[in-house]
Amino acid sequence: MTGVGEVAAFWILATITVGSAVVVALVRDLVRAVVALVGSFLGVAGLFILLSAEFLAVVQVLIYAGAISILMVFAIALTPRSARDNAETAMRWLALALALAMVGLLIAVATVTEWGPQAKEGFQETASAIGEALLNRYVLPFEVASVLLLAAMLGAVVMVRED
Amino acid sequence: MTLLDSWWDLRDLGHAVAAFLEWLGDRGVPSWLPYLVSTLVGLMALLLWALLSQLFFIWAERRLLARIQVRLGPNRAGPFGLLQPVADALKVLSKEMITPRGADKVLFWLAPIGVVVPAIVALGVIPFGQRMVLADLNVGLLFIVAVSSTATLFVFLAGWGSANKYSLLGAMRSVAMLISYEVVQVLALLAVAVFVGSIRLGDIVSWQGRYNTWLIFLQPLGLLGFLIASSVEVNRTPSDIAEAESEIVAGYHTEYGGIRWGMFQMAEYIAGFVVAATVAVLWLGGWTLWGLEEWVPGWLIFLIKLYGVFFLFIWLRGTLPRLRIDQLMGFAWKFLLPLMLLNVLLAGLEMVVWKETEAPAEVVLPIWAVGNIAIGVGLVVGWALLMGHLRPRNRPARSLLVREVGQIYYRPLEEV
Amino acid sequence: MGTRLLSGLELAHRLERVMPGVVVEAVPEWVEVSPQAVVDVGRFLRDDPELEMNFLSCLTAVDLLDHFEVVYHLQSLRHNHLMVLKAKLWERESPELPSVASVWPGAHLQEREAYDLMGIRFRGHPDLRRLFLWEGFPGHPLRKDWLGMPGQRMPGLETFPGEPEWRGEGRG
Amino acid sequence: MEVGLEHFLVIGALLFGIGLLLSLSKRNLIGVLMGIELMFNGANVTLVAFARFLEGAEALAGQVLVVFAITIAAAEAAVALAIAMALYRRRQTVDVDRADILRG
Amino acid sequence: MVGEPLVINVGPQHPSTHGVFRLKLTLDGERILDCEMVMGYLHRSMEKLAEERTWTQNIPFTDRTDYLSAMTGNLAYCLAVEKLAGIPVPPRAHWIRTIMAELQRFASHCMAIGTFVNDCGAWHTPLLYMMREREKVLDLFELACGARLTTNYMRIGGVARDLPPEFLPRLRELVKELPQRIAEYEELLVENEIIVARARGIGVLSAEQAIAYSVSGPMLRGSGVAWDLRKANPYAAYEQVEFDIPVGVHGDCYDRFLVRLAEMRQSVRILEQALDMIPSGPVQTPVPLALRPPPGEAYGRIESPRGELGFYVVSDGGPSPFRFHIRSPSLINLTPLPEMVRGLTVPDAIITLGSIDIVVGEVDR
Repeated sequence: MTGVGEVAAFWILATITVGSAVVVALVRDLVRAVVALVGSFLGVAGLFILLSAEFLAVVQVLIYAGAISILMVFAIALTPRSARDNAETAMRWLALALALAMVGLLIAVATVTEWGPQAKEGFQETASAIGEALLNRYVLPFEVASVLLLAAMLGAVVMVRED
Repeated sequence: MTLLDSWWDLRDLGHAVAAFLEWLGDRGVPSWLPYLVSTLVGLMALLLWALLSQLFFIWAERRLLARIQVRLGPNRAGPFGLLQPVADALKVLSKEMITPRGADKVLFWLAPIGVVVPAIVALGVIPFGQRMVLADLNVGLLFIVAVSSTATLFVFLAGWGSANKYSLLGAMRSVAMLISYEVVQVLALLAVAVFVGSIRLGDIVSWQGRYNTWLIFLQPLGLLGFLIASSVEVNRTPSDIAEAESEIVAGYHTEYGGIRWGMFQMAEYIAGFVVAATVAVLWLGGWTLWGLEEWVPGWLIFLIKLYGVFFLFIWLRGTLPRLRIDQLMGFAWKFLLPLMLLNVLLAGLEMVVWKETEAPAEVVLPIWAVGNIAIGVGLVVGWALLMGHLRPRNRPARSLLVREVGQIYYRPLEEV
Repeated sequence: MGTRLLSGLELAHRLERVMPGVVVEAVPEWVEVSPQAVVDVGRFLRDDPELEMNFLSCLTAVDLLDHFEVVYHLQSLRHNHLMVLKAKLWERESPELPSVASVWPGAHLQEREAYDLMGIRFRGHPDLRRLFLWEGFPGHPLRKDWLGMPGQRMPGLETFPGEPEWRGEGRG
Repeated sequence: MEVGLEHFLVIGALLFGIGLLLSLSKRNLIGVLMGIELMFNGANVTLVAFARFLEGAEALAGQVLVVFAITIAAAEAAVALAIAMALYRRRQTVDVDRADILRG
Repeated sequence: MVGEPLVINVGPQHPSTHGVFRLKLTLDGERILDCEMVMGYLHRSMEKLAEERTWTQNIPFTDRTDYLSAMTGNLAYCLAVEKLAGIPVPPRAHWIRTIMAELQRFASHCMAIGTFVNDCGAWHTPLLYMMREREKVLDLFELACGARLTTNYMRIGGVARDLPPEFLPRLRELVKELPQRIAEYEELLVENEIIVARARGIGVLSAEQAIAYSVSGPMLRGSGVAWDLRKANPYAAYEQVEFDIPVGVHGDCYDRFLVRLAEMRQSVRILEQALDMIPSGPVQTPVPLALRPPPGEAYGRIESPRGELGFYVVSDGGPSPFRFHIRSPSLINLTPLPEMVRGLTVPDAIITLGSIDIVVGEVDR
């Protein structure tokens, strides 16, 4: 990826993604945190487009930015005001250390490893290819995923049922 | 990098752009400049069109509603009141923007922007003419749904950030409705995708052009579901319960004034245009009109179809009362969703049969058209009967006429 | 044809038969009962099959300078007859009588109105608050001795006391 | 300046780390859920980046895996929020520290 | 919002309270746990004002209580004073009063139904259709008395002036046109699936409750009680005309709506008969300007478009009323509202309030 537009796009998107994620961690108001989270999701979608995975990008927007964020604000709205604080537990410093260690490890692995030859061109069209793959090679996981979705739906319904 | 490549694929805005780019290329400018120029030109064109159309439709809606309601409508500013929307826009621009005490200022400020942006972005994949599209994504159909769905979050934020209980109620309602109707909307689109075999909007239009048919004949049920679901999504009467005036004042934008309110209004119109454009592309053949597109500019045909669909929304607004939220949700889950599922199944079966028999399209498509229209009508009527929409409880009665006072004719409704 | 106005004298006889000593005065137009008995009288009038005064058409109070008069217009929908029941209250400062809201729920708002404007307390009313004026309004304006606001604002009227101060509650 | 696989991997790592921090340190169940979603996203970025940059016949597998990951994330979010609602209804709190009793 | 009741104020400034009236709703989500009515924003203390003015001077007040039905307000007050002072009314005046009252009922029901359907969420279309007919009625009022809304037309002992010669022909034209219009409304609204879905079974008031709560007018009749003062206690010329009382069966919002619609037809029927039966002659009994009715009291009541409108007047022999009480149907019809809306949702409460058809000027007076 060497084009000026692509490089610029990468840095802008990377800033949005990571910056929004940091805001999620810092902001105290849960609804604002969800807004920042959506920013991060959208940034990831942009990165997907940059990685020539536009189908995934659209799915990312649809599921994460469109559905999961809505579910979250809904849950926030349905719990009372006192529960809308986004405070940390006492373990925050330990968590921070752990997270930093994890990030350091991952970055080290990413940069130190020799990844071999890299493809220069992205995919031409992935939507139909993914469709083909899902219904041929990965049909079993596909069915399992659908069963999982059904189970999750039933579970959610049972759990929040008024009894 | 298919997407990035297609960004500047805006050739039919006029050959001017293509010529200009060619000229730029001849000058040996850096490769990103044509990119930027074509994108900017396309964006400006889209915004200009959206704004002018919106101004025109504010006028048209008021005049048409006035016609429906046996009155005249705005007729003072300019010929036929045509300058009325301009005056309105100036008024809106010059009004004070009030931020209520206790509002979450960030969210309150962010929400109007967040509502408008998705509507405009969704316009980017709409093919206005054969090559007049900002970005003909190969996932165009999904893109429209995905981008439109993000607007709901900001509708919620508008209601949440306003520190107003009406706004909050409106926000909760809009979220509840989105969750219900997005499913219906996607299923209706899915049936079309099954028929055409592509979710690129350009492919869908050219498919209809190739077979000289419109999908409205092949997918009437899908169109019905999509129209209803979209009218809910863009919050227009009869399903504007998120901003139901007679109940919760103005719903999520109760506290907004000035240009922020104008942004919500703009978002409503542009989202309406996106829906109308989707209908025109998917079900009404886009820019094609049985060969006439050779003689008439494709975008003109397309815009006429788009405005026709939008007129339908105006007509509905002037005609129908509003359902209650639980009735609207029940309608989505109990009525539309099963029908849409059946519709997808039907479309799949028909395509399989077509593929297997390898019959010519001239034979198969008319059969499917007649069959689908019949099945559609039958399913709607049958399902309505099954759901008990014609039970005696719902059958309208006239009041009794009596001559003597003092008697009591009361009977509880349950006994009927 | 038309609504028959029941004679007060006849009604007085009926009432005396069931509840001796309850009638204070009776003229052809109306019958006056003792204020403490209005609920019992009302229940009898409502339930008696021959009278069946099930519709409280109008409840109001009149300030007659030396006493208050609470007037009930009772209507029977089945028999189509009307009667006027009165109760006189000789207490000027805090006139009080039992509420008939338990007999005719339709008295609810009318009694609140009478309390608000005339200052008559209805004992046993489920929710006796002022109806039109706000709590703390000085006096009861329909009384003959309420002289309005003499030139300046009445004490207690400097602020509009209907709404509490906005305390900066959070969102929602 | 060239953008390569490593850049995307670093982004993925950062998202994962922030998500981990959130899910470990937040008191509110919904905050924890946000962290988990961020971790999902970090992993997804990594997968898609590998699918894009590594050569081989199975390149698309990365994207297919992400499709499954997103599906499961949606299911997981629905269930987690249902848990949050049920927890609130039973115990009047969504504080994960105070939800350590398994009795209903 | 689980376990956290939400209190919202519907009004005093709200599109659907038809004036400055406030409903304080306590909600769980959208479900109404409790409803409290707050009124008095339009309180003008007419009852006190009337004690300072002469009997005739009080007639304009009666326009301004129920400003959507001024004629019936005039009529009820004049009937009460005539009863108190024993003043006869010439027969032509009786008929003019009947015509005016029925025109007013038609106009008022136009507003009631139009705003009710508006509350159901229609975007003003039925309201504006009905406004069209109401305009014609108001034009007739203007012809007769020079005012459209606050007519101040009736006088103690008759009406202010005789009808102008072109009044009856124009009324005849209107009466010919109205049945088609009503048929149009019925076609548009009665079988409208959404209106049926919204209004059927909502805001139910049983006949027993309706009587106990002293509600009157279309609300009482909607609950299945055949009660109409025009029949039960005929005044003006109602004894000589034929008409039916429309009665609902289930006592819900939809039945109240149907009763109003049917009453519009009956009003037209009465007008048709009145056109043929109206006699000529004087229209007013001469009454001294400073009328001093003998000491006593009178309760005059009529069937106004909203229900039983009564005036309880007490005279001490002076030139102005000693006590002037308005039994306003709008106020008393509100009594069961909290009962009716408990357990329903906000939109249901709105249409229930709409189906009661209050006029805040009459609620607060």
